[in-house]
Amino acid sequence: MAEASVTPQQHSLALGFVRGEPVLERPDDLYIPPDALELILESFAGPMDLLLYLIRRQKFDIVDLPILPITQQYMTYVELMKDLKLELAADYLVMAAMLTEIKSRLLLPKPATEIDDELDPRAELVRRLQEYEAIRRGAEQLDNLPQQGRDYYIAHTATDAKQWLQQQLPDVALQELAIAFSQALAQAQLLNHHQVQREKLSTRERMSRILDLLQQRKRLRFADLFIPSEGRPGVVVSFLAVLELVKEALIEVVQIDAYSEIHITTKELHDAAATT
Amino acid sequence: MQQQQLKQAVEALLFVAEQPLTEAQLWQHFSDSLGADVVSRKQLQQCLTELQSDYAERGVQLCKVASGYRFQTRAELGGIISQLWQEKPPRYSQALLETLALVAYRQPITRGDIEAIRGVSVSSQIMKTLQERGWIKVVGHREVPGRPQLYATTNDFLDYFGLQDLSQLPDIPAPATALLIAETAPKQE
Amino acid sequence: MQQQQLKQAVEALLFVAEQPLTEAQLWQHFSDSLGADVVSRKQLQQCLTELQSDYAERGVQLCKVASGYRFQTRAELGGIISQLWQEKPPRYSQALLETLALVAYRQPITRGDIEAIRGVSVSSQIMKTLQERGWIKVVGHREVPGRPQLYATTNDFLDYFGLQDLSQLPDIPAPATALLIAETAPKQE
Repeated sequence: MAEASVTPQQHSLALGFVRGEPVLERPDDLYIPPDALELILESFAGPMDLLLYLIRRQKFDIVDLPILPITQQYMTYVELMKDLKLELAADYLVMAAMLTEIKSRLLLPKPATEIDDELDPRAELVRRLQEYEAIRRGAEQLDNLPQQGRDYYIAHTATDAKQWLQQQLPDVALQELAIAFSQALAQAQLLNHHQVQREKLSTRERMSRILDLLQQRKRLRFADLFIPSEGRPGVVVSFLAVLELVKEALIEVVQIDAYSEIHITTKELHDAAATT
Repeated sequence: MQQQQLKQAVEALLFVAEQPLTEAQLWQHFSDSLGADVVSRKQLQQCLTELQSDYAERGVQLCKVASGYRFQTRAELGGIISQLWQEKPPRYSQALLETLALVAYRQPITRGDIEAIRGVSVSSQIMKTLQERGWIKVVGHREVPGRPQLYATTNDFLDYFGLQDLSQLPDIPAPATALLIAETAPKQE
Repeated sequence: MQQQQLKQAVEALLFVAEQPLTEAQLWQHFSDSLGADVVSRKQLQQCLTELQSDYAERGVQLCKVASGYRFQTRAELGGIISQLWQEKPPRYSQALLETLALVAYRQPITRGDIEAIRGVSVSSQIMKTLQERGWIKVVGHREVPGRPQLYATTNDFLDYFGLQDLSQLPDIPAPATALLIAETAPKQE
């Protein structure tokens, strides 16, 4: 496994490397290629990792951390790293200083009343080691969980469903339209001479309708514009629409002689007829 | 390798491969990863046949297409699945709304009229969009040089907004200027 | 809608969706495309339960992760499937895994906390990688001088490791004993 080469315990145990301080004392007997040694030392994830490794290797209990031998071993490794000119992180030296400090405090004679466990200078280090060990465990457990792209893959299938997609058209609310109109008017510095009002609207609608009819028929009988069922208001609206259309020069009213039927045509048709 | 395991592996491979896989490609895959004689072509064929029948009545099916086998969704589910990618409808621009409003309230109207009121040119795209939507149409030409088209709203427009006729268009929420002019302008009635 | 059809549709949707789908999302999907009351939550739940058992022994399985349901290949098949791609699946360094574990198990947590426990300065590269993978994110600041950022894991993290929520993380010793001692010891932060 690729993992073995980067995990210190496994590698060193497999090689029978570093029991006590064999590397420093007998490098010839236990030959380790410098590259491999470097790899092992570099593989520690930090001073806590190294410390934990040393404790584990000696089968010490973290709680009864024997600070003297551990400090010694730790310093040996740090020296080794220095010799190999590994880029020695300051973190390792910080830990070395901490260990030395604890060691010196333990060596100091202390009053009998202060044997209280809580004041053990190792307590903080022990706490940190325990927490670090827990997290190392967590890291291991995480790595053992199924991972996407390593243990499992997302299952997908093809689909022709996209061809069913319909284009969605924007929605507009009626009120938006009214507001847009008022905004357009507000923009216009000069409004036209006539105002838009309800009645006027009907007229304009009728104007549109007449023009629309003329698109299809080209010529309409005047009488056809009046729908009896609409009653008087309808007649008035139609009449106003015709007048407005004439005024805007959109249609022409044609009467051949005084009493013949009145027709309306688009201006276009009339002009065309006139020119031919 | 047991048939059951092989079938699971074939199934999984077909579900993760980005492209359809041919029987030959699948066989090659097993030969490369497990050894040349571990899986026979016949075993593989049997897996594929079984998978096809296993999935016959499911939401996804194993189909053989030109470039190999692949899982795909049942044809009749297309409509319901397509909703996954259905985007929210976009919104119309203010320019388009104002143009539509001007056609609605001031029809029949030319593009020039709209431009004169809005003070900016009206893009052809807007007129095209409104016509494609079926809300406005050309109802004639104004007989002036250039014979500009006259636009009016359609029945579809009325239907969309739930109106019976244009007189039902809402009153205009008058901004101060509109109010002012409306008051001073002579009444039309 | 018949249960059989609904099940097919749910199955197909889960196979084509780019992201896991929650039960609520599926239900919303059916409400939007078929109408609010056509499919009940209960029907949907039943479909999901049935699909999970239908696929229990297949090459792909229906799994529930933090962001919803998705089909994924059986974990045992990872080795054989990975051969489909040239690239080897990524392996993460001890340092990255420890940092990730700290955020996962002890969140919300500052970079300073991580450094205090690991005894080394946390490389910016690791934090960047974890954030780029979308596994951790800043969820706030601790109100101490410097207002250090507090990190937490994301749903993407849970999804990647096939978890529904943080309670499914494998157990590790709680920092309880540590706290006990920490109460008397000077604070590290």
